[in-house]
Amino acid sequence: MTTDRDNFPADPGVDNRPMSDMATQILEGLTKAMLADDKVLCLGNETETQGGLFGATRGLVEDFGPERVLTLPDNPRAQLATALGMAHAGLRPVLSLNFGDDVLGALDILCDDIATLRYRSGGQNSCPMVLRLPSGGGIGAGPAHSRDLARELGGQAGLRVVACGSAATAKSLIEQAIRSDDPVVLLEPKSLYRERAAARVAELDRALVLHQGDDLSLFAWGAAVPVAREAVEQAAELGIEIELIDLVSINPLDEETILSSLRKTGRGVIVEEGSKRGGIGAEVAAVIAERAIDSLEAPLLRVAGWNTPLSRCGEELYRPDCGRVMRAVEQVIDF
Amino acid sequence: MTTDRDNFPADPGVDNRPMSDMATQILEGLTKAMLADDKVLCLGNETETQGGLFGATRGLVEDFGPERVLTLPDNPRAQLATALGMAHAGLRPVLSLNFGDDVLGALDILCDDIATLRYRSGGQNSCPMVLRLPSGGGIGAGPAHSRDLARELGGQAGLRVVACGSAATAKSLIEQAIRSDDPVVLLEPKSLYRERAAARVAELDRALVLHQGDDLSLFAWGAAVPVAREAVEQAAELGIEIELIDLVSINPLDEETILSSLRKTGRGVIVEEGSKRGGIGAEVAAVIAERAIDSLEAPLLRVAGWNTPLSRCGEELYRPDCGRVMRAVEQVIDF
Amino acid sequence: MKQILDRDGHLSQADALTASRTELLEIYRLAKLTRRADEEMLRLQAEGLGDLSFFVPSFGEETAHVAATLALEFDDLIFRGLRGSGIALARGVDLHAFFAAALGCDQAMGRSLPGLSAEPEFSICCGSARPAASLMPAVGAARALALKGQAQPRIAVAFFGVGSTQHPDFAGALELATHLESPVLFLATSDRQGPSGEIAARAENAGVSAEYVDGDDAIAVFESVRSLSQIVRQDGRPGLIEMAVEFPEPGGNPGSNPAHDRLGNFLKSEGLLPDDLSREINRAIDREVVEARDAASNLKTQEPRPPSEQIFAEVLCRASADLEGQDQNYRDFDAEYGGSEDPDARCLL
Amino acid sequence: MKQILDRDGHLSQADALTASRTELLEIYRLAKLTRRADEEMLRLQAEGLGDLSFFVPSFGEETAHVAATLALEFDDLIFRGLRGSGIALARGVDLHAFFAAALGCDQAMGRSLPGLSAEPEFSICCGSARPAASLMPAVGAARALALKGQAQPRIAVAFFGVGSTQHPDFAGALELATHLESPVLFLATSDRQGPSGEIAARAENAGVSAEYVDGDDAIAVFESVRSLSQIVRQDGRPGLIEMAVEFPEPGGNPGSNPAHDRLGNFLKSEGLLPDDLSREINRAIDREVVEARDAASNLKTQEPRPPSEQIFAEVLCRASADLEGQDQNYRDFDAEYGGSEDPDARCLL
Ligand SMILES: Cc1ncc(C[n+]2csc(CCOP(=O)(O)OP(=O)(O)O)c2C)c(N)n1
Ligand SMILES: Cc1ncc(C[n+]2csc(CCOP(=O)(O)OP(=O)(O)O)c2C)c(N)n1
Ligand SMILES: [Mg+2]
Ligand SMILES: [Mg+2]
Repeated sequence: MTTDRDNFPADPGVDNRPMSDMATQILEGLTKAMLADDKVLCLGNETETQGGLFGATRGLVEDFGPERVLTLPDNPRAQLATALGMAHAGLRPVLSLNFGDDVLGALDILCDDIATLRYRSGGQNSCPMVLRLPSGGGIGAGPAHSRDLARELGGQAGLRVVACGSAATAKSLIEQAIRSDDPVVLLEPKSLYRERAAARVAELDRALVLHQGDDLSLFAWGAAVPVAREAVEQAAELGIEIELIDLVSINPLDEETILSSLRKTGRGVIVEEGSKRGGIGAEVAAVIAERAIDSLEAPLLRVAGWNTPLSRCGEELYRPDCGRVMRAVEQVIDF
Repeated sequence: MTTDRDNFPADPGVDNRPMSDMATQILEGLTKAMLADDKVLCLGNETETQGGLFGATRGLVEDFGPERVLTLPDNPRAQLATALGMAHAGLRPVLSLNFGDDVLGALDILCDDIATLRYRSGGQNSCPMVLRLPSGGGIGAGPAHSRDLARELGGQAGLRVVACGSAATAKSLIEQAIRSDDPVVLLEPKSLYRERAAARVAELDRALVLHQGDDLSLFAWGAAVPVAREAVEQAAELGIEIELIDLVSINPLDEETILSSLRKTGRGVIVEEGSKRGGIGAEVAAVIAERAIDSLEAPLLRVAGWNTPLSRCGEELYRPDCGRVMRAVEQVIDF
Repeated sequence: MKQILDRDGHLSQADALTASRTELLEIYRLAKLTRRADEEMLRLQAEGLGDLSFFVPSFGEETAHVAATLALEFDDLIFRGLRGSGIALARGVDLHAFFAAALGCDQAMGRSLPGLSAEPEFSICCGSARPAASLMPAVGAARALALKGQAQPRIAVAFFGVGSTQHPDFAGALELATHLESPVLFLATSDRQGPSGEIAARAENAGVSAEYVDGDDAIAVFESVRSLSQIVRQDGRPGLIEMAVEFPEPGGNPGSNPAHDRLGNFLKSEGLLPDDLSREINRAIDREVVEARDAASNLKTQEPRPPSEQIFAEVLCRASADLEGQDQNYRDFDAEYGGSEDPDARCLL
Repeated sequence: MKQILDRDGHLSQADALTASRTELLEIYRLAKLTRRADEEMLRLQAEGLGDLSFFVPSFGEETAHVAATLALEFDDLIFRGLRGSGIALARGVDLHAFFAAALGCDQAMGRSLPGLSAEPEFSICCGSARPAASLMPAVGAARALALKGQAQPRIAVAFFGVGSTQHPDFAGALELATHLESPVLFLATSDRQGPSGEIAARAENAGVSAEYVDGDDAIAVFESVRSLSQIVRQDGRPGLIEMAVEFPEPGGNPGSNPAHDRLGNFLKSEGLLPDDLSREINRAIDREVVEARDAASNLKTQEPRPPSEQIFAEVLCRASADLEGQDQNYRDFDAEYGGSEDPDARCLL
């Protein structure tokens, strides 16, 4: 049985498509984009062009052939640089890595060469590429394969960073990421690939209000969104009406949506999969402390991963869960 | 003429040594550590072992020989991995890069292999190394050679990150970094290498209160410290007593010093060299919003680099200056 | 390709054999033991116990790993990646520790992937899960071991497979090793169906003395590692041995094992492995493996997750205030909400 | 090492010459022009104008750069690093634009280091300051250019020096180029005093057709680039030319220039460069360079910093709210505090 979490609340953005999982929604978005524009091509190592470690490119090479679903050497630096070169030559590459963590050895290429290209060239060159990063924990992959990468990539000028908060928005986000003239990192939480939902529209740099409420604003993105949803339901049973915001875009941040919710509720909790220290949750808190301090009636709490590496064994003890979110909600409400 | 900025205010931590510049203070710290412990050795490419791009290793290879001041290939990945291997074999390597930015292509080695080694091994292995990173702008080196790196490295579990806020603390910090059993990144602002000051003691994970005041807390680190100092003087002339905190340690963060200052003043401004979005300034703000909200009497403002790459031409327009800090101070005071 | 035992287990170069009878029997036993231990690990993985989804067995390369490890000096510093069960077992890590580490019931609490545990008493460094991640550190360690002031001439050794050689850090490691004149021994297992001797050729090209060896020939591996490691040790320069092994086909019979059989046939032909000894070895292995597996499984079942204080330990050399705060926070939470083992049950309603 | 003109400017292989007289004269003129332009840039650097501290002249390699660039098709896509003034000038970037870009008075406002400007009308990509950073992107671009649907067979070309070949991405680029069968031409300048032909040998080893050429012989460079670029174009596979040049000694006389002289001697011996033409060329270059330098310097003096709104432009394809906010903030600040050009004067007191 699947529960249709992503259709809650009933929302005009939801279409009538049957539910499918995040990998499938991404595959559909990729397929649609490749059909619509023959400048779009998919890149990755052999695993990624032969279906993908998480299944989001299955059948693609059979449908589009090995020129448009192009296998690259197993070297993320070469992969990123290839995408950059192809963009220079007018294409719109979509590069998939096995694990988002693999980008850590190529941040010079991503953050210096790719992200700043438009700026450095005075708008004369640009790099419209999409980088698909399976992100975060949830599959027991240990500390080196479980980063959520919002921390490392979310504050890089010139780089759009977008996180799928559920299967529902994945198709819409990847389509728009491909259409964007900027380089876009799509964070795909590993723990959500098998979640099922009906597709809905999301905008590339607009946060989504997933649930309205007057008592407290809950800010989440990526893998933290389903945890936050659970907390919204639980809180409702306690009579606490939570407004749930899926940030969707990490960079740029939709400050207006964040602030207008906070101004309405006066209370906020931030839920974040990655470590607390130096994460993007801090940026959300800082924006509020800077621009909405007079609306703030209680401490802004962050429920996040611990300031430790993520462990393989017992990783569920590391990642924020509904119980920890509820505890923060109660603290803020009771303040 | 040199002004003795770093001795202001008169402070018991200041010794009677003559003033010297940051490069010299670092050299003295390195020399002292190498004399005290023959497990300490210096690594870098040829530029770094032959005096250093910024002069902090001059004469070292002549004093200690090429085995203890060891030239490595011009490949930062190889350099970091060598340091890790040497630590496994019981040494305490100090690795100097030409530009801090050069670490961006090796963050997998730094953040996965080095930073988490103690944790992954259950405390059975460790990597007591020091990574010296010339950081930030100020020398017209353009967008790819001017990052301050606190953003990328400041939230990595297992990695201590410390920033020199002046020549004064550099010697003390590098000595302690070398003595630490953890991997320590030392951020050395490029713009401070030629600043002169008398040495003073700083602790590795303790913020320094550089000036006491009751009206507003100013938080800064690295290259932002001298800017903040200037603002303290200017504000004093306007009758505003600023408490100036040099964070010193980016990770771990000395939350208690930050909070106790803020609780005293009720107002805060954060000054940060790097881009605002997703920087460490956000973390400082978030800690306050989480733990001292009831003391906060005004918005917490951040004066930081713009959310853009840093330009070569006109880079002084990008980096926070005293005028911008004063504007924020006035806004917060007048709130 | 260097070979001392032919496919049937006949000694083709009698004078090349320096390993003692005891050593050869021990290689045989340890190779069998490793195979059995990996099989049990896969069984636990299939049962879903102990977060073992990323465990990778070393089927096909275990004989080479064991023979190579026994040919080294005991305090040569070993770096390894995934797929190296035989290395630890050959160094003397006992089966209980082996299973406990994989299931996260040891000191490191399964923080890292299975098979990467630090074994300082056995001069084995904590491994990394990324391909090629151990190669350049091994070069650095070797350089450090060679520095004057270190007592005995020790070398560093890195075990890896083809995946690592496709990573740019393999080339980086070769270059680094020649640049630093590091006494490091690279031990690569390759697929005998794949390109022949290519890894050794790349090493030679980069100025690293290399040999291409039949990795299913335990004696050839042992002798090559013993002699090249001595050269590396004495001359203070890097070496590489490519050991070509037969990997079982995916889904093929994991029981068949040409490398075991080859050595076994030789030992039998020499009268060193009578049938009853062979049976006794198999029985003992079976008993020990099952007992160790069960002991570790029991530990894991009793304490399926690391105790909460261990979450916050060993991040830094001494606890920082933020970690102490998070630890306290976690304890308070458990106290308040009952600390159920099922995280879902810890939700409020 | 391939050579067509000997050190004295005698043609050693007459049949190897396909360049026209006009082309040869143009190479000569452009090499001289590049040298002069770089000299003026150093002068500006010494005067402290225009944030030029990271400008690097291409003394010694300018003739090779110019000859190579002229041997390519005009729409072959060029990637370059630091040190490539001659490439842009040979493609037709005018001197005003050249100085303006370096001083930050063009569209890109000197955001990047000097010498890295994008010149889309001349099929030159915005360069990167990091060593080897243009190599792998050139391979990717070449692959894209070769994809069906692209009209003319264009190739991608990467210029670089020895520094780049010491970076692991050089090996990565060679591997990538053979893997992708990319029509990319790598053009490396090496030091003729250094190891001879090593870069070409590494390329051949990696399966990339390579030539080792006397880079001070403009004709050899021109002919090699012309013929290998055609092979790369037709066969759709990578090539590399190592061009060994004589770099002036640090502090040596920057006026001496064996490559210019060699070509000049040849042109003279062929009656193509009478003394009055030679003088006229030098005079024209001098005039044009000084005029362009002064024009750009004037622009820079009038507007020493980028206009504030340009700080926030072109980060993303459309301005995001945070950038608009920072822009507004900056304007308010200027309005409030007078917007003095001297940032220190903008302090309140
Ligand atoms: C950049 C990157 N590519 C691929 C992977 C997936 N991966 C993990 S370990 C491994 C192979 C490791 O190679 P090695 O230990 O040398 O052994 P092999 O499997 O080749 O025998 C791979 C490909 C990864 N983690 N990161
Ligand atoms: C990792 C790193 N090492 C060194 C430098 C300094 N650096 C900047 S450009 C450059 C050389 C670039 O090489 P290349 O363009 O190929 O030309 P070469 O100077 O060798 O002629 C170097 C060493 C750097 N920026 N980063
Ligand atoms: Mg142990
Ligand atoms: Mg232009």
